[in-house]
Amino acid sequence: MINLELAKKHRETFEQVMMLAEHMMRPYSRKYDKEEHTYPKEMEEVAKLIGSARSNPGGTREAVPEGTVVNGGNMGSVVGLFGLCWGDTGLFLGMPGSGLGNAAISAVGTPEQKKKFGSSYAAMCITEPGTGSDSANISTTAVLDGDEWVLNGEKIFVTDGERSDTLVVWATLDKSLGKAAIKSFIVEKGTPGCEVTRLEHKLGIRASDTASISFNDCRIPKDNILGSAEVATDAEGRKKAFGGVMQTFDNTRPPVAAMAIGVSRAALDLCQELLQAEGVALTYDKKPCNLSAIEAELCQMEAEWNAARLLVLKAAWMADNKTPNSMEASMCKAKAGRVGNHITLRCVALCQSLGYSETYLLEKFARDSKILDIFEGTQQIQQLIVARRVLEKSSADLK
Amino acid sequence: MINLELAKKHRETFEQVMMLAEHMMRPYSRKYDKEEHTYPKEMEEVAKLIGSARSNPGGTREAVPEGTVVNGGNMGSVVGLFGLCWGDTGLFLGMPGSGLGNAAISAVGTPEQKKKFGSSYAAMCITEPGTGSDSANISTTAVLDGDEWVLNGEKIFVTDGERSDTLVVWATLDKSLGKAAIKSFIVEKGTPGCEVTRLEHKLGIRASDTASISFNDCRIPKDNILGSAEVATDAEGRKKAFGGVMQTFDNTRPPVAAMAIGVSRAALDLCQELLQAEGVALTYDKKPCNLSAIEAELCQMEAEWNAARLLVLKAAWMADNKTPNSMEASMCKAKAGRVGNHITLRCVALCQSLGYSETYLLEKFARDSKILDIFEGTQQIQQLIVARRVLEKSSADLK
Amino acid sequence: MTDTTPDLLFDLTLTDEQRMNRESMQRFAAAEIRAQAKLVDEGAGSARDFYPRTAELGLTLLPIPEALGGAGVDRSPVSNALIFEDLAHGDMSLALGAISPMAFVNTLLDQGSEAQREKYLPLFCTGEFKAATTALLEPRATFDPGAPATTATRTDSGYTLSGTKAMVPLGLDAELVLVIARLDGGECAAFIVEGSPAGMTRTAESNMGLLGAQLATLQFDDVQLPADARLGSGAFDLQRFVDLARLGICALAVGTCQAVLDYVKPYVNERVAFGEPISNRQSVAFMVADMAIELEAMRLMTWRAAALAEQGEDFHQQAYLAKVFCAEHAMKIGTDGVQLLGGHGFCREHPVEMWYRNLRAIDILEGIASV
Amino acid sequence: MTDTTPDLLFDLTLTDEQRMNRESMQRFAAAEIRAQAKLVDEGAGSARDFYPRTAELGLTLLPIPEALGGAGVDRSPVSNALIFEDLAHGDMSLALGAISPMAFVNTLLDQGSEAQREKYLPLFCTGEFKAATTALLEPRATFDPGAPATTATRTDSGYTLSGTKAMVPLGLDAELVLVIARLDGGECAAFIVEGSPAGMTRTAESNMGLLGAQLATLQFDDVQLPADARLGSGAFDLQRFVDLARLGICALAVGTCQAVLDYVKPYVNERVAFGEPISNRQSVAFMVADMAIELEAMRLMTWRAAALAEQGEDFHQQAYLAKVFCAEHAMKIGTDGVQLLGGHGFCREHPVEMWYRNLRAIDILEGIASV
Repeated sequence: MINLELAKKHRETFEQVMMLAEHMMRPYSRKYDKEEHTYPKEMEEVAKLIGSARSNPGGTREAVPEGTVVNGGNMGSVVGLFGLCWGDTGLFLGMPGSGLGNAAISAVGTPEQKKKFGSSYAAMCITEPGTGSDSANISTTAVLDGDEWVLNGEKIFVTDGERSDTLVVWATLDKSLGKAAIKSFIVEKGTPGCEVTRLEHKLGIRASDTASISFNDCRIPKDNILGSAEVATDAEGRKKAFGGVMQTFDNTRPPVAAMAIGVSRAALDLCQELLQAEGVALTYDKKPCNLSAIEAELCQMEAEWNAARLLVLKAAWMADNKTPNSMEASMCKAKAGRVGNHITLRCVALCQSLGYSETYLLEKFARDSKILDIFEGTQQIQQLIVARRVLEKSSADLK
Repeated sequence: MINLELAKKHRETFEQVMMLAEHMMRPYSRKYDKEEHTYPKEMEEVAKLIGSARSNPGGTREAVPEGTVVNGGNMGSVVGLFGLCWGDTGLFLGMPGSGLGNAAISAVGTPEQKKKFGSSYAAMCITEPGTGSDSANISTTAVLDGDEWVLNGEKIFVTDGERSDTLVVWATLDKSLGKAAIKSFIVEKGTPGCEVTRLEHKLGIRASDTASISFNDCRIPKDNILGSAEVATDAEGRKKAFGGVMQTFDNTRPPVAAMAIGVSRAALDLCQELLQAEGVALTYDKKPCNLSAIEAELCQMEAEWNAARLLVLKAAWMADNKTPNSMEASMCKAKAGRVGNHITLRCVALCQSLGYSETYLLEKFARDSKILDIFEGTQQIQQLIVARRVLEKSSADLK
Repeated sequence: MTDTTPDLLFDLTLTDEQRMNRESMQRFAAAEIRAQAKLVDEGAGSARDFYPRTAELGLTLLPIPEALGGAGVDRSPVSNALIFEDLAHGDMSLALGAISPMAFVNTLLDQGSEAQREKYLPLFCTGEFKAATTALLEPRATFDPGAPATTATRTDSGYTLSGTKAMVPLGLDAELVLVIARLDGGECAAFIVEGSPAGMTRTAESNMGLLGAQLATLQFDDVQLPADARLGSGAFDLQRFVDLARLGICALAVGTCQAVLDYVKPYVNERVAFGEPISNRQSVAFMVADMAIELEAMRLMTWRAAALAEQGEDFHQQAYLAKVFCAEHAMKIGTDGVQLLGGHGFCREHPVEMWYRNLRAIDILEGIASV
Repeated sequence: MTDTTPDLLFDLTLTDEQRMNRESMQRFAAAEIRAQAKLVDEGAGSARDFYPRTAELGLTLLPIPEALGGAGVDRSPVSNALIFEDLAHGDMSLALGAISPMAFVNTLLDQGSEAQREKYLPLFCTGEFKAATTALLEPRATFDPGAPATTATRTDSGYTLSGTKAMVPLGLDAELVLVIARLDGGECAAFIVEGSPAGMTRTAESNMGLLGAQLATLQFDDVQLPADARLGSGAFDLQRFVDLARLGICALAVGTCQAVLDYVKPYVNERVAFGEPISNRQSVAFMVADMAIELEAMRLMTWRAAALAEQGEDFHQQAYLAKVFCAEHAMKIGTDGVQLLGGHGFCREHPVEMWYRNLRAIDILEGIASV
């Protein structure tokens, strides 16, 4: 039966997370924005409090009869992120356990891997200096030598690369075999040959570190490969194999979209608070064209925000109900990414000098939100994926 | 010296044309919108009145010393079109002598051709059922047989194809030779083998006919080719040859952009008149964010309209001063095309039921304006051309 | 949401009834409506002759209590939105006319008095199409649905109605028109106008689109109405009426935009330029992708508000935002539909230009298509 | 335009002086400003130490009459806009600081009294950089440049000034600040504040961007000003002041956006993904094309209004629209610049993130950078 309100447990999750966000994150927002690269130790407490939910990222999946609708871990996760990133996107990304690597491990890891690394702080190493969105073109190599994989290569843009315990590293078994040979590996920090070489100074999310990491003859146990070590030889198998790696994106895109929903809600709330002090408030009592310009713009932003939020919830709901959601994951990422950018930036402009000033957090929200339209696939990559699905195109036809 | 106001003669041209537009075009706007395909005979008088200017489309070019700035026929032409399409785009396109074929003849015709056909009513036949923006891919053939060219093929979207006297037809001398073999030919209506086969029912500009024309062994004099009959054999020559044909677009794009400026001004004027009756008026006395939503939107539309108009004037000014303006011609067409669409549509919405009703002309302006973002190269084609120029790309690299 | 609300799960699954109903609506829309739409738009077919054929859908019959001759199914704003969406996929213009009597019935069920239901609802259970409609919009550039200028004044015997209503679907033929007016300079009330009383003038409108909906301007010059013409026994909830209508209008937008998307997809895949399907170009493909994304969001916004309405929760804000969102994106989808077809999109040979004209009305329409 | 106006032709040709001047400005911007910008933005370089180096440009010297020690060139809003554009191509933040004394001088030339010119202008002809600025903006979300809340009250000996000005360039160091205030509850007037009188507090601001401009909040608590502190002998033309400043702000936007375009062009041509330069993709290439189109329009809008101002014509509407247009598109160009570089655009290694932050101020800034 059609219902687009959150289930009671998720309403409660959201309320609890919002409490944490307000009282345990916001007080540190500006501090760690200014002190770039400083580890936000106060967030460990927050991480602990939300940890029980995260230690089982698939959510509590009670056995449910066939055909029964599930509101489970995926929905719980995006709802939690609405709240956490209302609090602070940078702090969230900089707190233990928030790494996107965790999502990968829980999505495709074996039970043993989940047990061993599931509760570690896992970062994701995909991008290389020569690749951006072109994840299929990576050059980091993994070679099996006895009971160990030997990794060599250079990764950039590793969110929380410095402070994480574990890395999920994309590497190729044989570049000549193309996408099919790309696998992901779990590397524990401290493994010889794995070194953080650089930290980026960034526009936003400064509370999280963004690292370059090099792998020089870095040896890891044979069992640390995620998924099968076999390289498919036929076209179908190759496609499937890379699809498996890429599929982790289906799991990480709705969460990133959820972050955009959280931070843009924060901007809208603060903007409306500042405007209310000047007697400007959105009351929904007249048609938008009969409002003041500011009210009309707030109204339009509320509409866009609500729309983007529903797309995120839909993608998560599909995942909870085992429905393939690759297109919907990209849809919500595309929409939330651009809406998040737009709203946070317009809130800066609407509040004029108050928006531009570091006295308030509006300018920070705008800076933090930009990355959400870039990482885990840019706006343009999401549109490409959606277009291919809608138009039933191969990646060769629609480049 | 930087000055972006019109010269006195062009201010006067504009005022005179606006008089014609208001008193001799507007009274017939709705009539010929409803009576699609009916020839607007009342426009012959208008055509005559503006004819003296048009019979010399290059404008009066007095001998000017090297380095002297010229405000000539190209600027006069776009300024005239601002006014005429403020009057009615459909009626303008449906009146004798407005055919884009005239622009082609005056741009690349020999003195003899200009003399013979310059004052005829010349339509342009480019598009074919299988080609849209892909003008290089036409299939209509021209074969020299003794002293005559023999044309065979089918053309669509010929503006004023039925009521014109003369057609400028793109045809290939040998399709296997590609772009270089594409030439344009002057065909007089009534020539055996040339037949109007269909008239389109259209969203807008209903006062002008849009025809399909077939050529079946249509024989025309050898001298009716525009430009050289030689087919370049080297790459450079081929590029140049097709460039010559395409160059006519550089001459027709600023005028089409000017039409968009005219019709969107008409919409803005009428919209503001209707709103003023309700006490809503744009006064430029507060910052846009402190205005009402309607005022702020009017303000934003005025800004966009003014910006688009200046791009059109710049492209025309460059042409007058013999500066290559291929990029600027596409820039102004892209900007004016989208701004024209946006403004006319928003004016419908802003006036609500009055905008949607045929009682006023707002809905007609919106319908008429759409084609201006499509013909003579769609929005996307213009962006492609601009992008290639800005990024110094070949058409092979950036498709 | 109050604490006593039962714990509903977030769910996008249709009920079995909704699924079955969709099938028959979609079949009718494809077979009957789509074929008529073009003819009617071009003036070659008669909308008036078409509407009786919609009687087979039983649109007005379902929610009317069995005692009054109906099927006695609970009125469902969600199911109604689905119906509107499916019919509009055939054609928004004819869909609007077809559902106008249903909108009248819905409003009567929602806010009518017992006596009014008993008097009027059986008329909609005959198996015949009965023209009825609702009228709120007025011909003013700055019209606000919360503040109509039409007035009703109390008289000894009832009310005097004065004012002008615009864009009233089935406005020429409707035997029953629900007219919203300001009562004695105070709050708004709704009045059932039967037939064509003295002082009421019906004028056919010529508009940019929606030609099949038979939109008309209704003028009321001191029209005398009996005391029982006033809808309901208590105060008229104008906001609720407007919001329920907004949901219907949104659903019409969703259905029409889905038609645009369904049409352009094969077109851009088949149309070849520069040696490839034009859909191989990002500018074309991304436009289609955005169309799909925004359409999906339009649908979710509409469903959410409709579901809230169905649950008896406050749905004003969500209905308001759904309308804002749908109006904005329906405009863009309509425009992009034409653009994707290029010069062909400008020709009436393809339906996209008609959808473009129809979709312009989404932002403007108010107080019709109540779910 | 009146009938007595000489018949100027539409012309986009710079004068020879303007061409020469551009060359030296562009050279300085590329060699000096661009190199400093990143250091200053990161707090590694001092803007305060930088500004004296701009003295060589002679920005304040040119338009001051020879009798007062200047070069006696007619003040040209067009030439000034070109200078602002060129300097901002180096860095908007440092450009803003560098031109603030010039904006002060321009306003004095424009609306100052004879006595005020004689008193203050020679101070700007020494060949040294002298910090001076103008202050209109106030820290309120709905601030309107036409209605400042800062007040001046007439006293026996002069005026009492009270209120707060925000985002004042060189606000910490300026020895002369022109402050706009409402006089005795009526029209606005401008006041020259020398040094730091009692009751004046200067607070350094931390903002999203423009770190090099040394923006400060200036608070005035019953600051006593002498009678001759009031600018001009007649009424202060606030609208003219605001409009001339809008032109300067637009010119800064144009220069910065040109820097963005110049930076992304080679980047997207060189960056390879999926086996080709990313500029071979329409989504990338069209974004660059639109950047170029809108930037050109921004420039023409700015030039047009500046030329009208120079000709002594009414330029209010064109200055207003230029600011609206430039603010809107500068925002977009800044955002797209980051987007085109993807993850790299988010890193401070590339200047686009700094330009993105600086360009956010275009819409907000008012009453500074008067041409």
